[in-house]
Order: sequence, then structure tokens, then C-alpha cells
Amino acid sequence: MIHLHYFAGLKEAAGKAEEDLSWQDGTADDVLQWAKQTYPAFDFTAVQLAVNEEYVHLDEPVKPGDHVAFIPPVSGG
Amino acid sequence: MIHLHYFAGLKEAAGKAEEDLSWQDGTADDVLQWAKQTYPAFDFTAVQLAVNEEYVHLDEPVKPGDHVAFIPPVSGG
Amino acid sequence: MGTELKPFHVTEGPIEAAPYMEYVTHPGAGAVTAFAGTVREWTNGKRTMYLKYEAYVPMAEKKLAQIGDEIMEKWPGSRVAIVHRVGELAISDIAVVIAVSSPHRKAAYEANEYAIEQIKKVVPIWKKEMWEDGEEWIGDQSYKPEKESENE
Amino acid sequence: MGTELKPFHVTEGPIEAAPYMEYVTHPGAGAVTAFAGTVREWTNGKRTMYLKYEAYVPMAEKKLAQIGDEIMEKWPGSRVAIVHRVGELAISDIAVVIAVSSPHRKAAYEANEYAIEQIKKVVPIWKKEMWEDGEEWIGDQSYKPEKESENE
Repeated sequence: MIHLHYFAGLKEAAGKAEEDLSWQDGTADDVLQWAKQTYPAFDFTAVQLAVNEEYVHLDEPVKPGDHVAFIPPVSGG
Repeated sequence: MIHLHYFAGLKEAAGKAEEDLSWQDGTADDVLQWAKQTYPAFDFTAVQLAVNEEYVHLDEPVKPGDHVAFIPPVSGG
Repeated sequence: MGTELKPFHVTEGPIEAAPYMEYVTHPGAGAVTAFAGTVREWTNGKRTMYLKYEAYVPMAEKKLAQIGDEIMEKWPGSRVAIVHRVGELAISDIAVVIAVSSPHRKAAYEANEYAIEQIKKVVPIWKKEMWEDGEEWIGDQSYKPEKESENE
Repeated sequence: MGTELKPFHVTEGPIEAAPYMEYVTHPGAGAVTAFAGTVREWTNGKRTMYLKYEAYVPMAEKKLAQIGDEIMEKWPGSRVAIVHRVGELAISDIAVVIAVSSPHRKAAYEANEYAIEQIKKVVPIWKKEMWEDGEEWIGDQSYKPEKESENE
């Protein structure tokens, strides 16, 4: 199982801030593909992924227990 | 009469912060020459003059009642 | 402040610059700069009613601390503290405070400006503008260079 | 502050940034910067015990206000407040506070830095360094370019 975190527009599109996903093995890109299929109305073009609170490339391995966050373009400050 | 204002090193050299000087007519340069003769131990090289709280060139007229300040290089901040 | 100040903090409560400026002040400092990002009423001719900020808090605090580390490396002798508020903010409320001390003033200005630029690039915090007639999550300004000067 | 704040002020009492940052904040501002010049213990390998500042107060306040006018002209929409302390200052005491607000952040940084540079050039205020083994009035740093970076 992995822990997914949604923010801003994606949180609103998904209707939730977090959810858990059954998971054995795969990459950040696999998680992204799952999200694209699950939330087809949301545009993931500019979204970056973070695994365990660090930005990652899409080939980053994702293991059970990991936290995967979808990071839309930030606008703090 | 004009009112003279001294600061920093010149105040210490003159032993006073202010003094009045009899005055009829003249320029800032005349005031400077008077000060150089009166306080020969002080180096006026880098000193600027202000008349009535504004920096002036040495040819600025000085009239009775004016405030003339000797402004050594500033070091605020 | 009776309690210990957290130098890289994301918080729901109102924030102010003073405790962060004090936090970074020390005998080796000759200059302390503070930046406060405040909620502006008008942007591009649209009137903002209020803002909502949201953050991925643990990652945001980690990224703020990384910015602090980068600054201490780039500008030796500097100290840094950054706090960002989340939740609903009214006009003129402070959204972010950056405090930097440095032996000399040039570094204190440069490092402070570096911090806000990095925050706008990498720290997972999002702003939603609430207007009279709608609302919108504001995306990364770096994707809209023609608007860069309009977005604080 | 129960009393009205004087936006261009030379004063003997302790000073702090907060009331000046508040003073310049308004609904049109998106950014507020503050600079606090603090008394540093070590300069060029010499230990400062304390500093003495002296000013030609009426002219200094007039010059500070002129700097404010220049900033409002150069960076439209900015607001400025500057206070300089005189008298004896201990290590880490604040000698000067500059607060600038602006619609956008770049101007708030630039205008603030412009203010401290102008203060060091034209405002009639003098600093005397008091060391363990002596004291000296500090002259205009612009006459000693090789030491510029060492003097805040």
C-alpha cells in the first residue's frame, strides 16, 4: 500500500486530500498513470511528483509504505 | 550674527556643538575660512557646508540669521 | 515569544516579522532584512476579496529549511528564518515572512530575495484567489513570464 | 504604538522594525521589506565595545524625508518610513530601520537598498566606534573604497 496526497485543484477534483492505494512495486510514473486514469478530468501536465517529501523523476521506484504527493505548480509567497 | 553647528570630530576639536558669530555679509567660503583660522588643528578637507539644513556650494551667500553647519563625511546607517 | 520559535515554519495563525528578525539577530550580524508578502487588494484590475493558502506542510517545511541551508552556504555568516501562513487571509494580512541576518548588508538583501524566489519555485504551497465573481488556484508564475511582474 | 509614528525620525530611544513595517503596509501593497542595521561586535579584526551615533537632527530628518520622496517617485506606489537612533548603542542594538512597501516585491527590495545607500551618503549622522583601546569617528565609507564591504 502507498499513501497518496492531493493538493489545490487536484484535491478538489478528487474530492479528497489523501487516499491509500494497494501497491507492490513500480515507479512514480506508474502512480501518475493510475491517477490519470482515475481522475481523467484533471490535467496533470504541469504536475510534479514527490516521493517521501522529495521531488522525483518519473523513473523513481515507489515501494509499499511510500508517500507519493502530486505537486501542481506552486504559488506560495 | 549667524549660528554655527559642529559635529563629530569638529565638535570635539572646538569643544562645543554650537556658537554664534557676528556677521554682516559673505559666502559659505568666508565662514569656512573663519573656521579654519579659528580651529587650525582640525582638518576641514572633507567637510561640506550646509546653510539652513541644505548642502551648499562654497559660493552660496550667507546672511545674518542663517544656520551654517559643518558636515564631516557622514557615517550613519 | 515565550515559546521556542520554529525557524522554518508553516502555520495557520497570523504571522509577523518581529520575532523572526530577532531570531536571526546575533553579535556577528551588521544587517537584518525582512520580507513580508502581504495580500494585495487589486491584481491585474481584479479585486481580491481574500486568499486561501494550502500547503503540503511537512515537505514545505523541509524545503524552507533547505533554502536556509543554501543561503548559509552561499552567504557565509548568514542566519535565516522563514514562516509561511496557510488558511484564509484577508487584504494586508502577511502570507510569508523571510528574515535574514548577515555580517554585511549586501548579502542580507541578496539572500532574502533569493529566498522568496526559491519559495515561489520549489516550496509546495498554493494560493487560491477569491474574487467577487469567482475563484482560481494560482499556478506557477514561471510558466507565465508575461505576468511575472504582476504576481507577488 | 499609542502615539502617532513619525515616518522620518531621528531618536534617542531603542527602535524596532515592526511599527514601521505596519506603517507602510496598505491594501495596495504586496510586499514589505525592512532593513535593520545592527551593531556588529567585530569589524576588521577589532572588537567594538559599543557605538555612539550623533546627528544634525533637523537636517537628518529632512534628508530622510527627501530620500522617501525620491523613492516614491522612482518606484510608484511605494511607501517609506525610516528611523535612525542616536546616542550609545550596544552590540546587536538596531541603529537604523528602513521599511518600504510596494505593489510588487522587486521594487520593495530595490527601494529599500537605495534608501540605505543614500543614508550613508547624504544624511548628517556620524558613528563613533568605541574599542577596548581607543575610539574613532568613522568617516564616509565612499572615501575608502577598499573598505566598503567592511562597513555596514
